[in-house]
Amino acid sequence: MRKHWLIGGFAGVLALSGLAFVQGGGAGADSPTTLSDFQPIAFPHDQHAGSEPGQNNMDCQFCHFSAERSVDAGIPSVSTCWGCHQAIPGTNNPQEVAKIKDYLDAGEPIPWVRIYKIADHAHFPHMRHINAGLQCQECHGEVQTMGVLEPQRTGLPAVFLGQDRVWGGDNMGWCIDCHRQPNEDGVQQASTDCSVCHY
Amino acid sequence: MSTVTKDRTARGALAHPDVTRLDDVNRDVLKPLTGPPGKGWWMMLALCGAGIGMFFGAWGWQIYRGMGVSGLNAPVGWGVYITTFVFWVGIAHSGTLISAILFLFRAPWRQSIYRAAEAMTVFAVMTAGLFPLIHVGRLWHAYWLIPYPNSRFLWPNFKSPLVWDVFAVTTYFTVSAVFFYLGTIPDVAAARDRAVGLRKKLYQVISLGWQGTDRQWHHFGKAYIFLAALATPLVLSVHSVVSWDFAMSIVPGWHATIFAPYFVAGAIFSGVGMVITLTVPMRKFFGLEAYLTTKHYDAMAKLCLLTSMIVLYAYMSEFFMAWYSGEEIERTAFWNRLFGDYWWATWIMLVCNGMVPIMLWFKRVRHSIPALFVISIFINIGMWFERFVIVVTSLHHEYEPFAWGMYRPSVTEMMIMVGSFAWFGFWFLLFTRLLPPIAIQELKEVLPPPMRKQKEAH
Amino acid sequence: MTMTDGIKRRDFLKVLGVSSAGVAASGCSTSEVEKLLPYVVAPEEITPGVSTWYTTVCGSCSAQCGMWVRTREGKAVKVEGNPNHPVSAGGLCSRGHASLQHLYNPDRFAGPMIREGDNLRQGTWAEAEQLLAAKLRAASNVMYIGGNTGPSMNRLIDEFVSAVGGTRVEYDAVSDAALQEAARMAYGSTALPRYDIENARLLVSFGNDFIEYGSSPVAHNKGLSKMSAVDDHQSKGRFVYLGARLSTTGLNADEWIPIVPGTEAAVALGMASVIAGDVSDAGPYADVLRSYTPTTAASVAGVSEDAIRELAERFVADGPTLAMGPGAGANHRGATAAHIAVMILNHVAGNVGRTVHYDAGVTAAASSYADMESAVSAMAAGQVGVAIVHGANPAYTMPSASGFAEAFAQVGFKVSFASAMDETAAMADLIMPDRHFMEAWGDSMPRNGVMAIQQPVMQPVPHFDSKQAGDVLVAVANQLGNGLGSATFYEYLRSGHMEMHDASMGDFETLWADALRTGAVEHDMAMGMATGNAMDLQAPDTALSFDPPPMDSGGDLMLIVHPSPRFGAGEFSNSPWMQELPDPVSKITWHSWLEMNPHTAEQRGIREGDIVSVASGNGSVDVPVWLYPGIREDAVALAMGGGHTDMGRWATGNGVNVMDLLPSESEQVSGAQVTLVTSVTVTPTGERRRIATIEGSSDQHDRPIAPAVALADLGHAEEGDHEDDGHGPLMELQGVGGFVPVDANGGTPEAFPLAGTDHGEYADAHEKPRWSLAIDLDKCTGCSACVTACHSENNVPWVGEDQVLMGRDMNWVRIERYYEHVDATQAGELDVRFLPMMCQHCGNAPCEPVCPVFATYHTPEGVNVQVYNRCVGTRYCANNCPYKVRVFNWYRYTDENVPEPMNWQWNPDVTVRTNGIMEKCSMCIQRIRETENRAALEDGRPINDGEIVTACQQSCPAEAIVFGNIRDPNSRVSQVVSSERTYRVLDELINTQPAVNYLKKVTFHEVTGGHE
Amino acid sequence: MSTGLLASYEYLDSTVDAIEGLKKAGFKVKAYAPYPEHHIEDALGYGQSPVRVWTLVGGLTGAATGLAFTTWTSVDWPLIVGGKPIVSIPAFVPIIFEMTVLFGALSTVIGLFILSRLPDVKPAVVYDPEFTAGRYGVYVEAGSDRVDEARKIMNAQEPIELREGEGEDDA
Repeated sequence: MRKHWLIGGFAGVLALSGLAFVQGGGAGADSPTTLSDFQPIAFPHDQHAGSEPGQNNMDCQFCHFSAERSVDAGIPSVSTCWGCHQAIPGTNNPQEVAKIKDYLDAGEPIPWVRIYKIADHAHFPHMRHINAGLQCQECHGEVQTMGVLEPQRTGLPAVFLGQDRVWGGDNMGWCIDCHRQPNEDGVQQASTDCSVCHY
Repeated sequence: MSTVTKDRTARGALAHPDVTRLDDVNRDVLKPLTGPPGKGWWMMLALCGAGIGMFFGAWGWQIYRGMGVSGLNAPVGWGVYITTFVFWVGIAHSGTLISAILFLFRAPWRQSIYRAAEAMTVFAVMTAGLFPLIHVGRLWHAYWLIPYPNSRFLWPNFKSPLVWDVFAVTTYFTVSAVFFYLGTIPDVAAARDRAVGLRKKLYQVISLGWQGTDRQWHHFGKAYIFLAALATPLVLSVHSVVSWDFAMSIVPGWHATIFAPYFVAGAIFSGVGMVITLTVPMRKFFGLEAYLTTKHYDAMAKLCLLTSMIVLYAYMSEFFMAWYSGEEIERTAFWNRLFGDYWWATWIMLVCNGMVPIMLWFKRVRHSIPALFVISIFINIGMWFERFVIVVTSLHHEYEPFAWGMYRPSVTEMMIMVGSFAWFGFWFLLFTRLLPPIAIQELKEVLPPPMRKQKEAH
Repeated sequence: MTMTDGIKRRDFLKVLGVSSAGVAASGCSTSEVEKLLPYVVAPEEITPGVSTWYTTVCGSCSAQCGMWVRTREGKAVKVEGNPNHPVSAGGLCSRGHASLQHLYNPDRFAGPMIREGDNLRQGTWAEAEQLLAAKLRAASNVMYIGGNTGPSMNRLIDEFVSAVGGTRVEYDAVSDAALQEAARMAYGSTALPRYDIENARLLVSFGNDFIEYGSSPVAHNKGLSKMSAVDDHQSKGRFVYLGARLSTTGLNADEWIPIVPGTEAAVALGMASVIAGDVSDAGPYADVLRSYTPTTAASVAGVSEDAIRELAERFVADGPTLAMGPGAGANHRGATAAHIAVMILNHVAGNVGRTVHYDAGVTAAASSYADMESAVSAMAAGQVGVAIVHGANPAYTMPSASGFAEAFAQVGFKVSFASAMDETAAMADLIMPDRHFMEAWGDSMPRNGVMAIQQPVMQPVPHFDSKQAGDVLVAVANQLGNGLGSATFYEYLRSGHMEMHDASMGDFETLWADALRTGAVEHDMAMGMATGNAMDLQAPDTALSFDPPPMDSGGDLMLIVHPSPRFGAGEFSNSPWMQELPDPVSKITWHSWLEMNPHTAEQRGIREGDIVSVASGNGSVDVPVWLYPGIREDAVALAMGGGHTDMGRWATGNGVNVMDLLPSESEQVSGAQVTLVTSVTVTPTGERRRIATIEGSSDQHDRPIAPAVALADLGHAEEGDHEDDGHGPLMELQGVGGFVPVDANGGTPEAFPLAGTDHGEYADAHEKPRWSLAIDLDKCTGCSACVTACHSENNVPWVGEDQVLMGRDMNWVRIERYYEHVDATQAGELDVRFLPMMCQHCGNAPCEPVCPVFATYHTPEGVNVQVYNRCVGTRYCANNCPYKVRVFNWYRYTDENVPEPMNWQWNPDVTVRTNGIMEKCSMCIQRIRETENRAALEDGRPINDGEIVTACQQSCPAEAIVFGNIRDPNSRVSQVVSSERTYRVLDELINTQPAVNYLKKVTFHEVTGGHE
Repeated sequence: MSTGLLASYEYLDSTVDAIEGLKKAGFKVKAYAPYPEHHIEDALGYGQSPVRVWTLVGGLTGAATGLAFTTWTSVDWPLIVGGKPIVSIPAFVPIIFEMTVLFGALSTVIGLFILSRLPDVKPAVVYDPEFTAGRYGVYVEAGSDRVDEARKIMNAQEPIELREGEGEDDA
């Protein structure tokens, strides 16, 4: 009898903490990407933005052009890609680079799969964060060291902490942590007023 | 010791003239548990089962489609659901009142009804607790009302009466359930000692191996008193908090200082009414006439009478204050309550809760079980409408005349409301078959203990 | 921003993925993969996530106001009034806002439709054009039926029609033919009178509903509010309305003289005769004035002679004055005479050249209903080979008695340019869907010397393969071999303007660029509009009778038929925004209603909501009764625009078409359609229905909601009075101790914040602004433009008639309408109060503490915000809101009610709410944030006063709404609020400390009824 | 190794006399009754039950928790609602009260279970089902030397039956 009680109680505690956890990852349910997505073109971020020898060490905002003046970071137009790549056939896998031309000729946009997606009810103005001197990596992770961006997932279903490992992204607490950091005057550096993001 | 004995003989005789021996009690009270349930019981259970089906069916439909399937709107954001919620919370109260408050006051007549009343309390709260969930627009986020550590660093708003509600109702449920369970332990042990087979196993588990040793009885008694002492203010607080859901607002017709006592009285009123409604048939079916005597019903009737007068007084003072304050908006609200679009609800309330109970002044009525049964039904109806009147008539004519509107309950709402009675009845039926419907050990306490000396005296 | 290069725009739509963020539902976002679609070639003027604004001309109605269109990633998401436009000068009516819904209307044709037997099949444009060309070659007689379009299109059509040797019939359902004819007769002017309302001190309208429809509702609305609003010298212009029924315009009058319909001429002449002591001032009309005295007028008009005489005397004394002739609602058999009579009145009062100028553009169609009648007979006789219908829907707007449908059926080949299905297109053999004006080129000439260019603001909505009618005409003409000298309509238009251009105006390209950038340029080009010398009256060249015209007998109640402020003559009916916009007068949505005076109803034992059968000689309709004190007891009124039989999902089957009751008749003199002629019988059918209204009670019940102050009392109010009239001291929240008063002079804070203001997060509150609204009820005309503007800006869904009936309308702002004094029996003062009610953003908000999850709370900027994604939907806040401004999403309105591509008009900056969430006015917080972001980027400069403009404020033609930081004593809102008329609704009763300040309406009479 | 004696009596007074007799003789007595019979408790000389302490401590803990929790959560993310101070104690009183009752009640029950050794799952060897019906029971354990004495005292009150068996040294 007593043993059963113990088990029951333990189960209860587990369930509760489970619930709390679900909350932790709960917002992850909003993350739209699923496990089986691949990019139309195997675009190696490390090759472009990486600083290792042989990598091009490009600035993120060379392609994500509107990050410093718009809420959207922006994605390069096909012509932007071609601007460089008509000169650079691509060292590692030119067949991928060739695809750009196809899209350009077809006048079709490249259907990139979105990786970084914040919940629709939260507004994230990129320019404010860039102008506050944040590095892209602070939110997006060390993208310049990653190859083709694919949704990185724990094996668990989205509800259970299923969101990207590469960023805290869709987890409000993760935003709040940063907003609450005190600035030099000891006041918290960014507002935690709900309506700053939610409206 | 002999003095004690004599006075207790008197008391026991007073309560139950035709029960003499201690083990008679076991025999009679445990009969319903052992004997065959009977067709009637099964039919009622089936009925309740169907009702529960309807209940969850309608609720499921509402979750799937949205709150729109109710008749609610702006300005009437609360309707049948909240009405029924308050109704069930109110029902719950008499249970604790009878078991705890009357226990502390040592009222002689409580023993034979308090078990049923407590069971009613637990099940009523179980029913009431569903309605806040039913009425929220996004059920799947309702758990945000519970304070738990979460990655958003967000907590509920402890200034909101609704959060008070969450605490009050859950506390109330926990405590009354524990209280109820504690009281049953020795009786279940008694049942265990007579039951066989599966039931025996079940009762063994429930009774936790109770033996009735001196030590157990010693601590049991004390614990019971302290629980009663805690439950007493709790029961008063819970319906006060429920009343503050309204009183803390600024809605004319809600925002009144009288609400807490007024609601508590109403709760006891409706609760006792419901106890009568439930125990009358129970007593018939299971032949417990010897234990539920007219004396008990007489006492309950008197309680009804008292609370009915308090409630009526509350109505009157509300109307008076509205007029006397000269506050235009308040006046309009209460005038509208009496003669506005929902006049019928108000008058049903006044008749059922104010007029009908007047009959309880007469001893002949109080002593006629059928009459009491009928009156208790009226009380149940009247108290449901009281809450309906408070919720709806106040909301539909508020401050802004241009935004006045009407509310017409939808079929879905009605199905859920009716279904909740089935849900409640289902549990109560199970209770009558599984647990001793009357507190055996407390009955024995008031029976004359067997005395050798007396026998020799004869 | 201009858009001259057509090629670049092709790529706009290919970036939707980026902007889709804003539009998925709150709380539960889509789980499918989201694609990011980049531009192929990035247009340099577009930054994803940043709005691009274009100027164009609103093509919704003939007023052609200037318009700004906000686009995001190539999609038009919001339209606003263009303040630089010389005529409309900012502000936009609700129909203008709704044009967005016609652009994205799912009922638009997917492409050219070609009839095969009973059904239409979609074809290609080449196919369609060849078919049309072929038919035109073969056709014996071509008829082009069309409403008024811009000057260039007009010219093109004429050239086209002559090229194919056809006849052109101009037709607008609501035409001002009578006015045109009157202007021609009286002054020989081809231009229409332009009214300078703003500068009049006494305005007399003879049933002219100028703020609802007509030549320029927005401009007139602005003028009215400027005229009638009290100025710094405690004086305000007076507005007298003479008419049988109070329209929205009429409800704004200070006095109502409920004259018998049709007696405008008599009354106007009666007044004129009083004014013109020496009647020879009236030139050729002298003897007319002799025969029409106030006495004769009084005898027919049903008002006292004194009233007329007294009004006439004021009409000279209170100058400058202005009289406006009967509007579209009063086209009776003597309409032209009535117009001329009013012109005489203005003339003798010396208003011509002062408040009346004969230089307004002819906006509605130039020709008349009479032409249409002959066209019908021609078609009926089978003389018409090909009929082309463009910009008109005669099958619906012409009385069924006219037999248009039958006649049209006789036509050999029927072509329609309708972009979405309507009753006429339904009969057509070939439908060539025209572009929406936001996708097409055009121009307008609202006034002599004003050129406004309508430019496309986005690529055509890809769901619909549409083509601009101009381009079709050009193409077809070329196929027929007699080309019009251009390849596209754009070239045609531009070259046309180039031709008319002369060097005196400077370089054409600059002028053109200016026109595109600012929306319009003013110059002295006549553009073929001859302005008559409007100084002296000419003798009428036709016999005129100024007596009250004969009315058809047969009924016992006069039927007043008027265009709907929401639907016009029915062309706006297929817009859910318009359907759900509460009618400014009746507050009824979706269905039709019959307006009847309560006394009349009482005598006949009719209750509100009774469905009655309204019968005339021409037909009958069944419609519910709505009791309205603002209509004469001997008249009933029905609005146009209901009862569509074939016009898309939202219009079809709603209400009744009043045209079924009218005869097909045109006025002798002008040929204008006669609409005010029928008398009807009203008999209850015994059935009832609930009225889909948002109105609870039209009586304030003596509550301090919409108080007024008499003009005489202004300036005499002692400080003491402020408390009880709701103008309490401005308070500020303290960390402990709640609200304490702030030193303020008349509402303008002097010291903000108070010492010791400190609440955690809110510690730095004193560095923050405190946003506030000021609404001047003396200016508000109740036109309801703000309501639709708000819907458009904030993604407020529509809910449908059944939901409105259940009391679930979602308006974030509603215009409350309270009657104080309305008397339909005699001349007298009129007092109706309009009150735009939105979230009051109370400093002491009752809704906030009751929310269990902090879904609503107060920001440091003093905004009461609703955090949608936190809301669990207990609805306690709505219950506890004394203003009842919170609305709840009972169903998934935003998914279920909004078909593709209607959802393209969602504002990407505002979360779209879903099932189970409470919402309300947010003071357009997305605009506040956008501006804050901009200011922060410009090295953290402060936000300037007036930089943030809420949607309601922007669209308000009356300029009654002001938004700003009330902590800044110099901000406009502070200035406005410092008025002694300032009060806050219900504040003195429940101390809610609203951030929305109202300014009391000012009346001429002592304020008795209602709350002072 | 001791002997357990279980006598079951029909009458209350005889039970009490038996207990008093045994106590006087210095035996360790355990009594059974179908209902809480305070005469028996008196005879066994019980004092106050320590359950009260559990109740008190539980209640106070609850109150403290309630106050601390509500205050802390309000300050942790301060949001102004309805112009009320961030920490407005009056609004927290209901919470504090409910917490008091909840904690108090639960700790009382826990105390009861611990003190009265519940749940007691050992098979009850020394037990008579009649104890939950109408009979009283008295149980003593005596070493072989004193068994007779105990038996004598118990029989003096005419038990319905007197069972003897292995003592289980139950305390």
